[in-house]
Amino acid sequence: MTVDVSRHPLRSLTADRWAVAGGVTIVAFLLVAAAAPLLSGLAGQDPYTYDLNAVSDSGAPIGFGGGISADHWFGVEPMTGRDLFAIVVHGARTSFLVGFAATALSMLIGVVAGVTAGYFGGWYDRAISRFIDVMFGFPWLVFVIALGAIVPAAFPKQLLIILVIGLFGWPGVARVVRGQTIALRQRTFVVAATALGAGPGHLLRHQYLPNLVSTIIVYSTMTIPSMIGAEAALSFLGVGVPPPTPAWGRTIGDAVAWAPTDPMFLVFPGTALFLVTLAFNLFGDGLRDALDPRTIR
Amino acid sequence: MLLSVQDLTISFEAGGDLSEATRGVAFELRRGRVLALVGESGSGKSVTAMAILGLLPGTAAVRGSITLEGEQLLGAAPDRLRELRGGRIGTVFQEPMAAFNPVFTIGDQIGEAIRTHRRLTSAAVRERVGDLLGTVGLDDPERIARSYPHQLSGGQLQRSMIAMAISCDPVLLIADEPTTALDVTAQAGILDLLRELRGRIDTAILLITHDMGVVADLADDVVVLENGRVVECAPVARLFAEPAHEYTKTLLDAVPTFGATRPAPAAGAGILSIRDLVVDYSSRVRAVGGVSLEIAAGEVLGLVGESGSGKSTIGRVLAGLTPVTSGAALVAGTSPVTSTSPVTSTSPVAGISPVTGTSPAAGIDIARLARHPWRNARALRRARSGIGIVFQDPASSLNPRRTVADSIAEPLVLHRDLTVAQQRVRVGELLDAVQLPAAMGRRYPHEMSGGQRQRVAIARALALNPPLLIADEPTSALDVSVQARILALFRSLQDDFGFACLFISHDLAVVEQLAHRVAVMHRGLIVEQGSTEQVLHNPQHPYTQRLLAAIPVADPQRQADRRAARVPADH
Amino acid sequence: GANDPKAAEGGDSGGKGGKLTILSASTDINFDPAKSQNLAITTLGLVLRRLTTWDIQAGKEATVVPDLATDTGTSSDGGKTWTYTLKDGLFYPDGSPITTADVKYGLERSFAAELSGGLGYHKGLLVGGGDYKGPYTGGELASIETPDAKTIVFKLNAPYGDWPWIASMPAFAPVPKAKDDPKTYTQNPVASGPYQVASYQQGTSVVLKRNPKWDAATDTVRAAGPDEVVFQLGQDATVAAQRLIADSGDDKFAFGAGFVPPAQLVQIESNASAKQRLVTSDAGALAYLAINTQRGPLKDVKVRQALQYAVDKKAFQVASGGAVGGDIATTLITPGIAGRQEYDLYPADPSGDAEKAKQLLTEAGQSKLSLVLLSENDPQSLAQAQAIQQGIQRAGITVTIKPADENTVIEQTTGDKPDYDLAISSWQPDFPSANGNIQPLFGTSEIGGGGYNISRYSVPEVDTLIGQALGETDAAKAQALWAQADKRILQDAPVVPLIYTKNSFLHGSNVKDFFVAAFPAYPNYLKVTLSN
Amino acid sequence: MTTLRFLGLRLLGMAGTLLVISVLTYAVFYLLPTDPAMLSCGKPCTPARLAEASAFMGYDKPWWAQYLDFLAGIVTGRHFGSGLAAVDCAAPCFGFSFRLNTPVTELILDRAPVTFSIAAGAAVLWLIIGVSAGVAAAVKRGTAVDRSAMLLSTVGVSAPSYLVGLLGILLFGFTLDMVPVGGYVPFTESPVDWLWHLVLPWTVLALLSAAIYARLTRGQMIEVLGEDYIRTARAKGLRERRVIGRHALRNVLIPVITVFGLDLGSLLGGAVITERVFSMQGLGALLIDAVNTVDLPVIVGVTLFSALLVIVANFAVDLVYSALDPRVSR
Ligand SMILES: Nc1ncnc2c1ncn2[C@@H]1O[C@H](COP(=O)(O)OP(=O)(O)OP(=O)(O)O)[C@@H](O)[C@H]1O
Ligand SMILES: Nc1ncnc2c1ncn2[C@@H]1O[C@H](COP(=O)(O)OP(=O)(O)OP(=O)(O)O)[C@@H](O)[C@H]1O
Ligand SMILES: [Mg+2]
Ligand SMILES: [Mg+2]
Repeated sequence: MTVDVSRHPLRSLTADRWAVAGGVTIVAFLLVAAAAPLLSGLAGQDPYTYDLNAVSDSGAPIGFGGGISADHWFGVEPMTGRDLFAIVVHGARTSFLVGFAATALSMLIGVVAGVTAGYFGGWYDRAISRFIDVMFGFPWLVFVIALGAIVPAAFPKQLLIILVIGLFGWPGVARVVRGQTIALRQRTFVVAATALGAGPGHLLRHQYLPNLVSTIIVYSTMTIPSMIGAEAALSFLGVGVPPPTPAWGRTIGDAVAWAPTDPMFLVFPGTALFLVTLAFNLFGDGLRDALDPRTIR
Repeated sequence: MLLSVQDLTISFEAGGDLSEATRGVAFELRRGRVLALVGESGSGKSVTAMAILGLLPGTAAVRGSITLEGEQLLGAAPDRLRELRGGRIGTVFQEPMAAFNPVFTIGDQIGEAIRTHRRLTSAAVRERVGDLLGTVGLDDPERIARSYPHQLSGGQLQRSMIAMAISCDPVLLIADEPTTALDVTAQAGILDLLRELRGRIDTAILLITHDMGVVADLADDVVVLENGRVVECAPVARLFAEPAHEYTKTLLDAVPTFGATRPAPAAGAGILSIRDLVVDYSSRVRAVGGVSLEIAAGEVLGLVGESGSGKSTIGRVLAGLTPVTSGAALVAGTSPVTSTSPVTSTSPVAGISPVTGTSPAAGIDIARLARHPWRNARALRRARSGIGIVFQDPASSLNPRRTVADSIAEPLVLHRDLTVAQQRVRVGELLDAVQLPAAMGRRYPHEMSGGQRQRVAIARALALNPPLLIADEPTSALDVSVQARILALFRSLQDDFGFACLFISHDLAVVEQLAHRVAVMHRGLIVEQGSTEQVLHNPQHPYTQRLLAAIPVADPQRQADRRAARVPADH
Repeated sequence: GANDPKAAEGGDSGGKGGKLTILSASTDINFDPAKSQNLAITTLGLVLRRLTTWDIQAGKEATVVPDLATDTGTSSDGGKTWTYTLKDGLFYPDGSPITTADVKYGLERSFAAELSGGLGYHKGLLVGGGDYKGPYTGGELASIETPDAKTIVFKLNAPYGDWPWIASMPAFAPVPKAKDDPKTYTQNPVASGPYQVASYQQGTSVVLKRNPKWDAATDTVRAAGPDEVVFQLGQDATVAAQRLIADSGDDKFAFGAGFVPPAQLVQIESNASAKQRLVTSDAGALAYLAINTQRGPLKDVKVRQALQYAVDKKAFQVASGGAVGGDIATTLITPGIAGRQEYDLYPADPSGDAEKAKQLLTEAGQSKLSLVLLSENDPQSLAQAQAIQQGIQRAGITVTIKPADENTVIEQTTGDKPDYDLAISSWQPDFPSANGNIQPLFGTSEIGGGGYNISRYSVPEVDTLIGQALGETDAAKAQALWAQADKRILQDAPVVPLIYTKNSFLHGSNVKDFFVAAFPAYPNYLKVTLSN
Repeated sequence: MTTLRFLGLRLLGMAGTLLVISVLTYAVFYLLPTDPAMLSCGKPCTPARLAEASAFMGYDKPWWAQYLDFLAGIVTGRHFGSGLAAVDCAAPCFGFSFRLNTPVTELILDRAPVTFSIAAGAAVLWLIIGVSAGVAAAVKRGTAVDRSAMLLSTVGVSAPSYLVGLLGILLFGFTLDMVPVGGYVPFTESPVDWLWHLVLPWTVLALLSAAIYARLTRGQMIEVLGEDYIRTARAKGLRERRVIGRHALRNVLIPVITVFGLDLGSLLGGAVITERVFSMQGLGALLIDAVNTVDLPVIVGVTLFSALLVIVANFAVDLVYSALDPRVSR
């Protein structure tokens, strides 16, 4: 037996043009996020400085496309005149961090809880399932408000956000994964592995997980944008990234009301979020397909 | 000419390389005739059949010509193909367990096939389903119709499949190993049914089988495939009488003949003891109705019997997979002892060898353990490490997401501390032992033929040289030549390591070759038990006698006589 | 835009009749006079009359005028006793007459804990009001006397010159004892004004129909134009604005009760039709930056004065909607309030004077200040907070914004556990007297415990001044005292006046007589008519 | 496990879950820095008045005592204050909103039809849209159909619902003048108007939520299409539509149904943003209002109600599991 290079999932992943495009986009955005100060520095801008000359008396950006100019590549933010390009590239940092980390956290908890509940069944399943119910029914909106008030100001906000949305985001995944695990439990190949004397760890890792990856990938790639959106919701509840630190979620939230008046304010951060989401989904689909041996290529 | 296949070449992209499954296959089939497609496992029989139906997976590339009543099927409009399928062409798939949709009842699925091509009221459909299930020899058609696939035995499913295939009186019936899961009496019934179908509506039958007895019984013409090529094509009588091609001769020579009993081994200590085992699946289904069995170390017990009589159930109980209603299943408590001799004596891999067990009386009751699988997880796992099991349905017992090499390596990973390199070597040996090229290891189960998958399952069960092997129809999908080699392997392993084996099979010739003792099951009970010699050559119970009478022999003329002798006796 | 000039001239007046629709963001209207905090000129004013009320006209200062009473009250006993007499011809819809006993009962029930929540300035002023538990358990309140059905006399703890304004509060509306069912009164009060509640659908809509027994002759402030007034509740501000911009169908006869959001203001600029229908108030309520005078370095008046210069009022103005959002402020008493005097103690460019601020900080010996700015967390407040933040940071002070929801902010600022250095607030007094601008914000008694002295400013001299002004019943003298207090307080720089906010409202093309004065900066519902 | 025992255990579990949620809710409220009595204190709010209001509403007690009062109220009803102004809240009393002067039970019953109308229609729509888009994408994998379905669903997940609602109103409400821009008409009043007012909210919600269904369905479907029984179904001569729609879909639905149950459950508890944009006064609007005004009893009531719905939905999902997949039956 030789190691099978040709069948490595990465090989077929790289053969999928769309997936590659997705991957490249993700990397590009990561680079942009990393080099945000540099990039906005190129235009001599930062996301904090007001430029009231760039907005009219009523706060609307002056000029074409929301104030697009040599100085302001993406135009400016209404009411403040801050540079939108700088806001978008700096916002990528916050949003990526939050989107990734919170998704990772909720996926981890959700998959572990769901798989074990489905696998062990019995009282453990009942306990987890009821706990999931509690998490779902829990008025987390209110809880978050309370948190905003009781968490000391010194506590790093981004970590708090990640924890909050990560810890409240997992029950959905857990339910789905649990359902699929239960369905898998009866499959002959799982039974066969059990009959070989496989313990829970082995079964979960080698029998269940490979058959759950599809769902997990699809769910994860869908979750990232909603996590970025959740960050915006948290901003409104007072536990989001506090302004003026740029974050896509909050900027998009602000921009929605301006859509009929200053569409560009929404278009730039919105497109960024859309591209990232699309990239993750393309990459996710590609990964899913690459990991599925029955894929027709 | 009903069906004409010309120059059929099918290639797959699998394992990263392009492989040709068939090369220039050609044959013709007239109405009312039975053409048997025989050949080595993996020689392209099933893919040829699928090509006729246009049901090959997207990875396949097909060239050549297939015409049905002069109409080209290759590249035909999907709608046209759809009309033909199920209506004019009926199909029995090779692995019935995977071929039924798990979420619908059998009755529902057969009914659907009827309704697709016939306009009938639902009552009429229901009635027809019942009739069909009765025709294929199922005792309780109503229960079968109500059951979901996982609630039925392999033979029951296979017969349901046949019922579905003939439900619309097809002009062409493609039957891919239609009797592999059937005991010989049921098989005889099915063969009669097919003959009747041919006689009644002039159906042409493309019969794929490895059982030369079945070929002799039913076929008019035979096409022999080897490695994707047609090597011989002849009327059945001539083929058996004067095989022209070398491979055909090998094949016929490999047909196990009834009459060569294995001597009983030196009586070892008991390794397995089943006492008064009763298994109820529900208040209405008693699968096993009080069975007691003993297997000694180094002994092979052949378990034969009626389809649906509870054989697989017993196997599952022994693996601790099915809760029992009452009774005990004691397995010797020690796990395999290490020795340095693996499958092939030259192997460098250390640490694999079976043991001679201690008395099962001192063993663990796996049936009791299985009642609380979580509480007894550790004990169960220890017990299972000493049991190898080959499931009746290899297709679904392999994880579709893992390469077969991974599946074979699984027991090694679980119970042996081997390096990755050692595992790889061992997997290579095992593949080799079951006559599969090492390169197959990196395929996924769906990229293999039925027989190849079955061999993977065998390799996995043998990986640890377990002291107890439960083999549920392990050679049902193998052609006789491969089967002969696998049986030889079995015997040599047995001689070397002396593992005990519960060998479930419907092929009495195989059982005769392999088993030291035989138990015969009928309707959940053991009706006869004794040495192979005793049971197979001097049967006492009427069912055993009927069974023996139904064995088809691989000679068209003799088989015709036997049939003539049997038929009136049955009525 | 400013007030529709034609409307102010009265040249574009509508007539009687029609159905007026009012789009409101809130989801309920509380008609119980004891629980309502409504302004005299909005919803409640359509249904309930009080002893006095406000006369609000475009471009004029707010005045208090008689409503049910014949005058705004006669004081005696040095301002401690106030007497009112009811007009003739006042009836409830069922034809029974309105009596002073009903006014007294209405006031008494406002003391009941069960009916708390309204404007309760009278509670602390009336003799015995502190312990009175309301009519349900506590009998009558002796300090309100009704010698006959037309006369009512109030006895106060101390002289109170603004009592006529107090008598315009909702609680001074008559409630006939026989009809008082506290459980339903919030939805179906006994009307004394031109309309009565015809239907009340919780959260969705309220319909007002005419009160047949209301007599226009007794009422100088209510035009009672439309036959029917429909409140559509729970309307999203942006959607409501879009509806009014579109101006189609029934929306031609509608106006929005809420401010037009900044983004829509910009949209309206480029829409000629809508621009005509946008009505912006005169500069009114004061938006200010409160400096917590009891915190560390902020105890130093130099530091507070530095902040006066550091703040970028221009950026704040833009964040509040620009020119239509308000005018730059320099005083505490707001325009539109009688007696206001204009002055500027800290003259600088609207964008501030960072150099001056730095200089003052150096003088104070503060080089590395770090301050926490408490802000509400709606987008508008956050935008404003950021404008303040970036301004102050120019002077080398670090500002951290601490966003919180409205209730938390109120709890923090008016409670007893303040944890903030700076807070943005805006103050619109409940009645248009200079008093309302000064006492609630700077009196020592208003620190914590629910009071609005959120800069926690406490100077005995100022308290004395306030006391004097409060007791003065001569309006002119009182106004002079208030103006003096205004300047005196700003010398200590406890707050930075930012802007006098303007509120913009939008109405449909068939809504007439729609205007917004400086105080209160809300449309006068009582005057609105429809063209037919 | 017998069905009866299973049901019993499950009901017990559900009741326990609700109990836990209610305790947590009360505990969380105790953490809030805001005093709910402030709301009813009036202006100016003196400490004495605040204490009075607190005592009247029962907020002066420790949280567990308040909680016990709440529990007792469910069984026996509650009274606040005394005399003519006393407030009655008949059993089952899930609290009393002093802001709205109405028992919470009544409020919920009043608002639920709005939310249920929005949720039911939207859910049906999005399930249909999402699943069919996912199926189409899987069947036509790698083609333009697949790509555009997935592109659209990406727009769906990344678009803010408020924006989509607003644009919908602007386009269909104002520009095209096809549908009313908001408000709710009870079904009993006019079924046609009811439908007419709901079309837009349904569509908006459906477009946004369909995305996840489309993607989940696509992934599962691709997997299932590789199974042997699909080949069997085709060999029977079934129309492709039936092969996909019956044989494959049934096996695909398990994860989809799970997500659907959860989404429907939480949607029934209030579609906050949609209700706001479309000016519909459902449970979501009620809850947000209550949160903004610290109307504790309403928050607790609505929270428990939505929790109940989620729990029931989960229960239903579990039942559907065993109906969909006979192998799972316990
Ligand atoms: N899960 C189940 N639920 C209900 N009945 C079942 C279940 N599994 C098997 N049965 C029934 O139990 C009986 C014994 O089944 P079993 O699989 O042991 O038969 P078998 O002897 O292996 O038959 P075959 O030779 O056809 O494979 C059959 O009648 C079958 O229908
Ligand atoms: N989807 C696939 N991808 C790649 N190779 C395949 C695929 N299906 C079948 N093959 C290969 O094609 C060859 C012919 O397979 P086929 O199933 O026709 O064998 P068979 O003659 O039916 O054998 P058996 O008797 O074992 O069923 C085998 O070598 C098999 O491994
Ligand atoms: Mg085959
Ligand atoms: Mg079996």
